[in-house]
Amino acid sequence: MEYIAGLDVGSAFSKAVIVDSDWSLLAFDVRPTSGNFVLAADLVMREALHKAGLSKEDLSNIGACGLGVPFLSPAFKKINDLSCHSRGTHYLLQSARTLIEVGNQSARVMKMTPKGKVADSVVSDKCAAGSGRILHIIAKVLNVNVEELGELSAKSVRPAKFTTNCAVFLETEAISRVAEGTPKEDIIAGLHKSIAAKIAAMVLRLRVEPDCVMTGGIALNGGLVAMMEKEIGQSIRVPEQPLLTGAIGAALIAAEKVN
Amino acid sequence: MEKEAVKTLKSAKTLNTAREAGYFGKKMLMGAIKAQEEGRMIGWSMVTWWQGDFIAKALGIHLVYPENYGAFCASVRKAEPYLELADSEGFPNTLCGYARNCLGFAKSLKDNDYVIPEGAPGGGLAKPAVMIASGTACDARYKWFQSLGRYLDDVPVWTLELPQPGVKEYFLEGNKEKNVQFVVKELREFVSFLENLTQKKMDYDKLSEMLDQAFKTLRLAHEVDLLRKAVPSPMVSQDFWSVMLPHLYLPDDPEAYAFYQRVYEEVKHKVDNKIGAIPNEKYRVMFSELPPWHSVGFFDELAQRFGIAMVIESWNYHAPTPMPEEEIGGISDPLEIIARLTYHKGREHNHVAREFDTSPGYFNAAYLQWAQDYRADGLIAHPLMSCRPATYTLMETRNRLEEKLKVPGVIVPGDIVDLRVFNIDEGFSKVEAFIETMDHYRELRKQAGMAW
Amino acid sequence: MDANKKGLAKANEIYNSRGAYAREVKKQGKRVFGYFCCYPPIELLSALDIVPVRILGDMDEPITLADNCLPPVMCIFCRSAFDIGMKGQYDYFDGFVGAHACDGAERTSFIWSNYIKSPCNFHLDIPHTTHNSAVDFFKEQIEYFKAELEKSAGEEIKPEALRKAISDHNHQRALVRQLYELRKPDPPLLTGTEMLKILIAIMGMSVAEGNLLLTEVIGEVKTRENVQEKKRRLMIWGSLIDNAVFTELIESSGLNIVIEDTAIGTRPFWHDIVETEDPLQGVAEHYLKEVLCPRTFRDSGSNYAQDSDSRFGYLRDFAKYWKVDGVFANIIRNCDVHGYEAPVVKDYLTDLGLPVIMIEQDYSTTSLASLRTRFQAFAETIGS
Amino acid sequence: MFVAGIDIGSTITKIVIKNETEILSTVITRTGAEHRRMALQVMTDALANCDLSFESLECIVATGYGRINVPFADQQVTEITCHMRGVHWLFPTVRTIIDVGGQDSKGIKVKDGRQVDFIMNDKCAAGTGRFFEVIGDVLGVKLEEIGPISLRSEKPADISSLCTIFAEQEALLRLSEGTSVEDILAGLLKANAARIHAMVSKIRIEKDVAMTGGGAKNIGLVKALEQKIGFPMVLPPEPLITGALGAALIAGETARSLRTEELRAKKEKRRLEAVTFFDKDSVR
Repeated sequence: MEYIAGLDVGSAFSKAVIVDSDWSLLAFDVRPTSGNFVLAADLVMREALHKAGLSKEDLSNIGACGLGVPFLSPAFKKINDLSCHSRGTHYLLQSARTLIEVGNQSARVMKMTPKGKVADSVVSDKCAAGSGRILHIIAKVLNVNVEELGELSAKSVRPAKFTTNCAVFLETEAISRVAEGTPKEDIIAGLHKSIAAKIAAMVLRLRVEPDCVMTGGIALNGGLVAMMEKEIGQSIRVPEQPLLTGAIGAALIAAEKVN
Repeated sequence: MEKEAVKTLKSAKTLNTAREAGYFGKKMLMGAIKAQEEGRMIGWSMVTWWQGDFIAKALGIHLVYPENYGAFCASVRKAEPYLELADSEGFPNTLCGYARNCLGFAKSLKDNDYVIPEGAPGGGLAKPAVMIASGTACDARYKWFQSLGRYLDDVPVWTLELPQPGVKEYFLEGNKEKNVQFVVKELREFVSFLENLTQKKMDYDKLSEMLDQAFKTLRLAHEVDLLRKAVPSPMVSQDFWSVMLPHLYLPDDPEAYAFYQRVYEEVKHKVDNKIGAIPNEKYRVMFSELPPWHSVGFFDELAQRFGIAMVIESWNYHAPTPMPEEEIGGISDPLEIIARLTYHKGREHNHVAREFDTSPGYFNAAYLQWAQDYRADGLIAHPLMSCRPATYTLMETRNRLEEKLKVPGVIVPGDIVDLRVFNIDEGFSKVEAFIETMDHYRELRKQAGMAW
Repeated sequence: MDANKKGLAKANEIYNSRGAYAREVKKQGKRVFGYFCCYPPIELLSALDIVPVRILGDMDEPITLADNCLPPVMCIFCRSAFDIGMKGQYDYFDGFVGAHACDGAERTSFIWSNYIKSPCNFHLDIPHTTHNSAVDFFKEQIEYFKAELEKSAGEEIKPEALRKAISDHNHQRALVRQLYELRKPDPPLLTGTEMLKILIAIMGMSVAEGNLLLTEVIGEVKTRENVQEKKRRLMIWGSLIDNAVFTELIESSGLNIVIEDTAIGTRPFWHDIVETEDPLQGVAEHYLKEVLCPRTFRDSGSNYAQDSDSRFGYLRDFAKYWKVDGVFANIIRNCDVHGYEAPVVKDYLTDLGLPVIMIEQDYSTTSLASLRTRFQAFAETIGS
Repeated sequence: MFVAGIDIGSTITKIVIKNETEILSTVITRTGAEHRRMALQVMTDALANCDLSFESLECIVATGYGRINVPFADQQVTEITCHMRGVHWLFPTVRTIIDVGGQDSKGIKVKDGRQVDFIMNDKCAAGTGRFFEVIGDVLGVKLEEIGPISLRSEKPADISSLCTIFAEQEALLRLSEGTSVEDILAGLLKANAARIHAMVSKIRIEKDVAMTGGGAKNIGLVKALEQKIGFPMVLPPEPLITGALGAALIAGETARSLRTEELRAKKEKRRLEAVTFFDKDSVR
């Protein structure tokens, strides 16, 4: 039996999965990257191996994607991000044909072939305004957990309007809104609205087909997903582990290279 | 991450003749410096697709090209100070990078009493006696020279007219002829304007000779384009961007013609012997519009990593398709010949645009034709901050190619002046993912029973 | 719409419900054409009793759909206009008149016609210079435009109908200039915001209705006593402003807008069309030579000073007769033609002793707030 | 005669109380969300410092981002005018002022004590104090340490992105590549100085040049800017208060220009209440 590890070393989180040659997912681990890719990659993989009851020596290959890959040792086979997310999503949801992956840095929309390959893709210009990063910033300002954002926004009556796209100023503007007495709910809803609009435009360009799947940290944000569904006019499915698609894809593609 | 190392990547080029092309760059530079020393009349000219060049040259004006100078300053990394100067002069930094480079240089020229400042890149540009602007394709190309009045005070500016009708309007009865006749009238005005300025009379025989020579060169340059339809592709964009200089700026120069003969022979030889420009051609890709001059080696890498051959590119800088005989035959007035040549260049693909029911006819229609002729698998689109008008139609080109011909496109932003915009690693990963996309669309084309 | 509303109230209502008025007119069986910028000769439309509607953007609507066809580096006004077009704002057009005014308008017109189909579609090419042959060429293009219109209307434009349309529009120009007269007093009898709403209103009405509205407004305004307080008097030069939120922001920052040299201001209205024997001659001359957008290359004077003077002398007159204290050079980001001109205009006005504030803005109501401090500071600057 | 100027910036609130000739009391505190209502507290503290009663203030001028809704101010003036006045009072020879605040940076041109031109950048956080706060957080460096540390750099790192969010990212990358913190900081400062310089150049930089705002407290930024400009700048003893000082000076003029009963009328309208900070218009 072969064992393969897949890593997704992102700017915010590092994820690792272990799969065997039958492509069954044995274990995974997720932890903050906190600025040191090499260390994070090492820790997250070790933890995953530990959970799977395996050791580094058992691995016949390691696939890796994400911002941090260029800094890892050659032992980690660099695999293209988009391909990984597409394959990983296909693994979790075979019916997926459109993938909306919103990471910490940017948003990516992919059209997928039935085999889970990238049929077409559009990647947002590097703008924090359309990325998950901003949600963390705002959550910090409002001191709520990122997890709560979804349900809070659902309560909004009158979503706030922001006068800037710059993530940094959005933060301070949110502060002003708080001071002004704008309810948290409206601030969050307003933010969700602008992010959803930005991403929806990308989705529409690809003329999406069902099933439409959303992954990445903010896929856990029900409020944002709901708003996205409204914007693109169709329902969105979210896999149980929306953070893992990159790592899984990396493992699967690496596995192919072994066989 | 050493920026220099990562950010600029020279291209190896696949044609031996392409490596010779640098000679013409030097020839232009030296020619300008010599003309300045001899105190000959210098004209600053936009690229006018030959509309103004022959006429000015025939009257003894030595033309230099500020657009070209902008590219030069950028490639030797000397543009920054000029850009900053233009900035501090109050010109929005959203304006064309070539223009801001030129405005900054002109300011430094004025501040130095019109003596070219020490250490100006490539010997600098001498104060012109005239500026030849063009409204074709881009507003910057006449507004920029107009605003140079701030620094060049009394230097006259002539703006060449060239109609830009919509596709439907182009085919309205008689419109095309009216367009051409307008250009002819304008060229007559232009000639008398220059005759007054130079106190010379136009030698029309000389002009005709230059034209004959130029037509030969342009025809040959076009035939090289035709050879490139072969599979595997005998030459690639990296080569074209070197060999385009002579036909764009010096088509009337016999040396240019001789050069293209050598290029033609080399390419022909490769076609006949099925020698591809790159070892294992897997994907045939088009490129629009201006390349990242500082990193053309990027495309060598694409060839090496993914087997991508850049088969055709940069429509605006190609020699035009030959004009039908009934249009050009029997015309003796050199001004009318020039008018028809330049007008044709911008309109040459209007029939394609009509066929595909899309607009505009320039820029994007060419790629719809080429995708078929060159059996293209994809398009790499390269939006530029410094040349926005050339960028305006890129996304439309991509949309139309996908919709009408099932040829996908990928957008890799960069710039021709600001080297920092082009992130080469991002470029690679985008193209890497694009490979899967091209595979997918190949399938779609097969299902649709298309030719390639 | 409330049919009893008159004058300012009516203008206000039409402004507030963009498109609603035109849609109603269409219900009454009239044909409605959209046109880009102030270069297409709308007299030809009026001559066929077609209602011309000026295509504008919406500073209040985030740009989304346009992102797929027009790159972000493009003039944001054009992107916005196209964006709301894609969103159905202009789905009632019976025709679309694009124009080669500037690169942005031209490319947008082309791509517009790829996506937003209307029964009649014409793209008007406009030469870049004012050379005589350019005027002739432009006249030829207008003749093609006329022919296409007649084809789609199934009737030809009678010379007398065209003459009438021209004089009606000339009358409209005269009425608008009368309104400008009413802004000469200090404080002006009409705010810049009111003016903007009126102009946008009439740019979406038949010329007859528009003239009626203008006459009502003039009647109301004439009899006004100082409706607003004295403030520093501001002239606006440059890219157009098509949202009252912007003018309100300026006028609540210690400034009164007294005149605006923009495409929704003096430019379309300042000069009459000379009624020539061949009416189209006068039309061509007017639009090419007298609509003063920097998109047209006016070659004049043998040196910088002379050239500036003959190109911008009219600004000196505006400043003199409207007692202008300062100038706001407004540049919508990525507007090249105004971008290249701005430093030159600034030179010229500064030499006249007029303070100039040049602002590049993103054509978005949400990004306006941050400009308030600049306008207040500018008011303080020219106040001190 | 006593007057006060209060400058409610986006990040820091400053107050100056002065008489005809000298500054009697200054208070500087963070503005931050929950602090905004403390502008009242700040005023009270400032009065206590020089034990004056609120009533003894003849005139109060508010300036800065939050000037609009200060209920106890008699007059609002923009920070641009106030900075100019404050600096001119301190250094009459200054022709150009570079103010790098928490959320924007400005250039102001002064001629014979009058402001002739100005420019402002607030589209993005680059070139503002906020930029360095964010970067400081990431690199675990205190704001006030950034300057000194950066001066230790021999080889400033090359920073390609000025967008705070991505510069932050880039800083992290450089770190994990093993680039030293001082080189990263020096690189960031260089890039920001270039950005600020390019902006201020638009109004033509003329001697003497003064630098104010939080940025003036960042020695690294000051040095980097001076390198760009080509000569040293003058720095106020407390670069943060020039705005409030200018406001106080204007308050003084107003007070002198008004008759006693007019002043009394003003005072009666005045309410020593919390700042209802936000400018409603900008919410639209």
